[in-house]
Amino acid sequence: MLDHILSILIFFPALAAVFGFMIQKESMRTYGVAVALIEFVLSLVLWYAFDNNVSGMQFVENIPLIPAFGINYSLGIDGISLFIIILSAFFTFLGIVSLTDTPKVKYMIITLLFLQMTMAGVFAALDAIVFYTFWELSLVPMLYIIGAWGGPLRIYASIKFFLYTFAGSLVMLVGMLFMAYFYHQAAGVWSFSILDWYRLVLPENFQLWLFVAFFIGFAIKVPMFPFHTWLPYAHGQAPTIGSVILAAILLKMGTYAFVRFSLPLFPDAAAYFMIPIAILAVIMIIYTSMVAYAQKDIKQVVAYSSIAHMGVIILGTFALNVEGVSGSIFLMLGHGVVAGGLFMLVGVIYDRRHTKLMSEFGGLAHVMPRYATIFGIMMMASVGLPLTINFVGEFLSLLGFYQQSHILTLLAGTGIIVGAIYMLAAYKKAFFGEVTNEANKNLPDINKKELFGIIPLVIVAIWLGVYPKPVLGPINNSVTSIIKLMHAKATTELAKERIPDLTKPRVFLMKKTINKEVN
Amino acid sequence: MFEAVAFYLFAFLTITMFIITVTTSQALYALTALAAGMIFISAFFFILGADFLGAIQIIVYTGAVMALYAFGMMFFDTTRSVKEKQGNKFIITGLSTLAAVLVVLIVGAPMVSNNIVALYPTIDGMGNVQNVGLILFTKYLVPFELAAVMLLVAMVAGIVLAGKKMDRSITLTNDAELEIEKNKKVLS
Amino acid sequence: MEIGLNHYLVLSTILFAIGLVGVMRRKNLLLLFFATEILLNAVNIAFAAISHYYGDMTGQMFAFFIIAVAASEVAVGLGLLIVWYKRHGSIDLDVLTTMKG
Amino acid sequence: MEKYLYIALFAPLVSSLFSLLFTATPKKLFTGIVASLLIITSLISSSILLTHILETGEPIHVTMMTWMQTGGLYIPFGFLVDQVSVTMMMVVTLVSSVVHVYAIGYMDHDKGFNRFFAWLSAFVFSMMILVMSDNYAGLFIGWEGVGLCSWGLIGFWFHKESATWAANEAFIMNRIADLGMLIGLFLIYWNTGTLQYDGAFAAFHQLPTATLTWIGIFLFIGAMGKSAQFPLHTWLADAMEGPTPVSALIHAATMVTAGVYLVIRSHELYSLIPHVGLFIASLGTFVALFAASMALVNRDMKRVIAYSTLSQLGYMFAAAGLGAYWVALFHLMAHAGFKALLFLGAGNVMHAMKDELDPFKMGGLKKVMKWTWIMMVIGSLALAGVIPFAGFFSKDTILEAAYSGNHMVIYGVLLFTAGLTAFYSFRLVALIFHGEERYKLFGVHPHEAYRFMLVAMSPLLLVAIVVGILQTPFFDMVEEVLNGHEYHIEHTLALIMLVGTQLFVGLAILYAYVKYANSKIKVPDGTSKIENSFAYKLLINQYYIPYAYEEYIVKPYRELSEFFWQKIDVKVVDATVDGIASIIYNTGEKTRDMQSGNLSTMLRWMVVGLIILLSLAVIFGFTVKYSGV
Repeated sequence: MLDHILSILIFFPALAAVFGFMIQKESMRTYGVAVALIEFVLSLVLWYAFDNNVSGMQFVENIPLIPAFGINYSLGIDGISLFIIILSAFFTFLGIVSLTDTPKVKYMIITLLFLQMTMAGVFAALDAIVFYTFWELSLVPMLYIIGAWGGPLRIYASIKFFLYTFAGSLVMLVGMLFMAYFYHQAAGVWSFSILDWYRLVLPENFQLWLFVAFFIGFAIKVPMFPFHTWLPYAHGQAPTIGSVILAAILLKMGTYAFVRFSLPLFPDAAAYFMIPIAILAVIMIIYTSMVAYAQKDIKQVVAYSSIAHMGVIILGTFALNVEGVSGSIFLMLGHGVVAGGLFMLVGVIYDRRHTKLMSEFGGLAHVMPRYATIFGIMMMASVGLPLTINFVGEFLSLLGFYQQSHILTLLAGTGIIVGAIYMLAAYKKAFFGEVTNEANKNLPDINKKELFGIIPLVIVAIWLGVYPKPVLGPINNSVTSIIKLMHAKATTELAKERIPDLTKPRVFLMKKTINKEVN
Repeated sequence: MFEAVAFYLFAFLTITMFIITVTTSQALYALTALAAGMIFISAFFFILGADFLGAIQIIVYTGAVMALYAFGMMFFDTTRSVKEKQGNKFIITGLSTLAAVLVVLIVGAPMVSNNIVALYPTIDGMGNVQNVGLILFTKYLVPFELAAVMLLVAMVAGIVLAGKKMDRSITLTNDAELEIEKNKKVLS
Repeated sequence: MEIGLNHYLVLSTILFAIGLVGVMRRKNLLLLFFATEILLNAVNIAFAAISHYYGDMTGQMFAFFIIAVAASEVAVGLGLLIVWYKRHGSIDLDVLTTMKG
Repeated sequence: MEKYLYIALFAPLVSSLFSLLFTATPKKLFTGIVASLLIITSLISSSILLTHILETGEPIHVTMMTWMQTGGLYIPFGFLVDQVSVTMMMVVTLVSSVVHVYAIGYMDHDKGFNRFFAWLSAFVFSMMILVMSDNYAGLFIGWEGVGLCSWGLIGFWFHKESATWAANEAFIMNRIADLGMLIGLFLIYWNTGTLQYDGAFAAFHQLPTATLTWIGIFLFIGAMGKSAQFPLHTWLADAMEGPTPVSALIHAATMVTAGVYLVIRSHELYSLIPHVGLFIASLGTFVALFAASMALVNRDMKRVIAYSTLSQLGYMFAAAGLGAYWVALFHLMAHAGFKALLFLGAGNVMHAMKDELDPFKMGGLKKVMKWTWIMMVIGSLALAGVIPFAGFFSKDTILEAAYSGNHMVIYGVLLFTAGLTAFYSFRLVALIFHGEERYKLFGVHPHEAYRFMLVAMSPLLLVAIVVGILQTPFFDMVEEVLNGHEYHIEHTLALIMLVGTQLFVGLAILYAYVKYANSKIKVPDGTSKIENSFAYKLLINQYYIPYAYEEYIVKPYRELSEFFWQKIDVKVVDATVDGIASIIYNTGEKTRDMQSGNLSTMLRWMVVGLIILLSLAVIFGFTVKYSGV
């Protein structure tokens, strides 16, 4: 079974979803929870069977699909993708468990299960075409979730979400085809296998163009400034579960793809574009944090904070050293847990009041103390307090990038200030003060079902903040091998300089001092 | 000299005829002018030494096609003048001229640069019909047969299409009957 | 005054232009058919002329096939026209707008 | 010994978690008692560790587990108990034990009783991590942790707008400084390859001075925020919105001294870069004077004490900056004792006066609150630096250090500030406890605090009185770690200085009594001449700095945020995206007309298309022909 566990992970939920059509409406929730639980347990089995000491791909499956063009159904995971897969199964489970009284709950569960298939597929795929297929397929359930269960502007939001990301991925597809063509030129055979592509050293000017093509696809998905505007609409209109999955997993596809494709395939281009991308990331962090501060809707605050956090992830990824890349991957998980949790929490209050405007609230800490406490913990995790999951990721990402640029890191670091500003301001508006609105006087505190959804996230957020080692270890192994590969493949001086050589003993002493950079 | 005179004469006649064809508001005039133009064109073929083609032109166009049109027109109300309300004439003429010039340019370019090689050269000492036959039944045998089948199919199609309900004429039925018929169709 | 290939090509161009004008300004389907015949014949002249001046039979062959196609087209086209007329009582193009997007 | 280390560290955590269980329930007395007992356990363990250190001089160093490990980075949860940290542990656990017990009485009627203890113990835990950690990352955990708890405790009465505002202000100001500290950490890591104290200190010697200077500056920025140094000082005064025990523990004794602790801990770094040290000392001196001047006129009892804290922190930084690390630590210790005492005394007064804070509305409380009066007087004497109380020894040594280092400006300013300190401390005492019983105008019936609260305060009283005598043993203990040396000034000169200083201080106290203890003092109504003078207005408005921050930083930030959202994000970025989409959409709308279904029109379009294609063919042909291929 372990040989095919990835296929099982991918197609079990899909199969279950198909069977779900035959299940009666009343028993659908139980069915959904059971399926999601099995899926989650399977993902844990995957973790259990995962060999932490291997840095390469594990559980590899390979079935030729179109041999003439080297397209294979090829799966495999390493330390980078393992945890995101577990996270996606985890969130699907929690999402279904904490599903509130949604209309047509049966179809919602079926959609979620399909979504889980695509998410597992994206992160397990080792073939560009398979990757692309799942990447695009993942849009469909999300489109459906936003469009069918969303707010008043749902059609606009879902179409925007779909077309925007779809347009980006088409550019990416062109890039993939070119990549395969270049591989064909170099090796004489067609291959879409990512691992094959890893071995290909491209000339720098090709790398630059291909990098840009992939970048557009990924950047829209992340979303990076200035391609981010679909996200607030999508979050604003999506139902709670949609926002949770979108923030926790779907956004990670973009950053994951950066690590999986952009870095190892185009090390020279990555080094070349490092500073411009970092500048974008810094803009993303500061600008969206400020925009978040101006928001009136608490869900939009969380949505914009997601963008800001994604900026830190991008920064860590393009640090091009082990510390930064590991940190960014860890932050992907951290942000998934925290932002997912925050969206769930916003959903709790939305279910009670059917509004998300902060001006409608105030003094909630009096009437809902438990809710306020949990929200406070998640908020502090989001702000990146030490001993919470986000801190580890943010710290490592910034630490990693500091090697590359002092000033940009300093600017990005202001994110921890502005991040605190909008979060605390939002918390103050919603939770502190006297209860002024009559409608809030008798709100029930968070109930058991909601607690069941949110408490595991709180536990994970703190557990991985205190003891990140079980996750950070495998990530570190895989990232180390990627950085080694990148350094070996780098052809330009710039790339050789920016990507550390891990085979040599480490020399600490930074090459450029702050004074130099200031001058 | 004779050739030049003949060319210009027939050129003038053809152009005139065709202009009449496309401008007149009387369908019958147009038909007549077209038939005349077709015959004049065959003159060019004879001048160019393509005797067989000239013969075909007269037989097929003036004999068959024009007859078809003539019969076809019997079904229509050709007595009224055709209404012509068109927009900008300059656009139409301009577009036409431009397209024509471009076609000439494309067709003419290889010839100007003289990089054209005869694929199936004419064999000296043979008549045109012989030449045509030689090539048509060797190199172009399959297209020729296909053309034959196509003609057959076209013939059958023409008969089937036009032959439906030959017994009744729309021009002779009145509007009330047509209305009833239309409703019937909608109901069914 | 020798008559060269260019003369024929110019003639062909003029005829083609006339044909296009017809195609574009005719509203009556039957007369539209006439215009297409002019177009085909214009091309035929060009083919025959090229064939003549280059001593290559291919041009004539093409003209030959074009005539065949034209004949079939007229047969089928007229048949359709008649059916259409029977159904709608008109062959005016302005009435033929069922394909409006 | 490791056992005691862990007990000392984790007892507060257990206490916090225990109280946390009951946060959502009504007041339960036992949470306070259990929490206090656990903190006292921690105090006892710390004392055992102290005796161990005193006996053997061997630091205890344990590594509990790995925290982060990736690439070349290795950060463990490691704890180090040496002479410096054990001092801090004693200060922290002692003051927090006192405050815990005191708070049982003080928070008696508060409905957030259990929550209060959860936060307070969590604070102690964070503070213990801060002082016990053996690396900078661990220090940073505690650093942020105390910031969090400070946020929770300042905003403890979250129904008050001012309290939550102050809480957020404190947190955000601290975050600004934390960024500096974080950058300092990054610099240390990338230059030395480790964040462990021992490894980093060893590597510092090989680094160029420029790098060390940057590290020193960034770490000090961190210290500035936590210790509320100028220009990040405004949060401390506003933090007085929190319950008084919190002010005593966090904003007087422990958290605000974390910055000083950081500088002392990094003394190996700062002794390599004396120019940064001088800057620190100058800033400290400036803050000492600056804060003291604001305390002179303030009409809020707690704020006066807060400014005096600020001023004393300035003293500590002055000492640390001049390289007298052990003196700074000693003053920190002494200050923790008497300042917490003052705050708790103020808490008693507040309780008695039904949360009245204006000392002008009190007066003559001596009669009803004898014990509090005694404690406040002793605390003030210690603060003023009157012989033989704690403040005298520590402050005098700072002055000596400044004098012997030939920093006459610093010396002079610090001396002058000592006078100011004496004045405002006793202005407060005089206004509260002496003179007319003005409170009667407001219909309050003051009463002495609970007996056990007074008993709980007594250890602090002891510290304030006797800690001065311990100066020499303390020096003996820490000199090994801090490479300190005693300051010897020529005997007669020292005597002259001593007498001069004492006279100056004494006169200041006398003046304060003469001016404020008489019966002519009325509740100021804003009409008197002095209240309309420029200097008074400047001082009472805190040099207009909070106003300037609000006007020139907070407001522009808010407006810029609005601008970014409303104008840039919605009107530019999103509008561009929608614009592209609508261009495509409108093109479709427009070209729909082409599909009129009219064959004639379509034919015309066909011709247009034909022309385009033909043109392309021609152009392509020409390019092929003339590009030489």
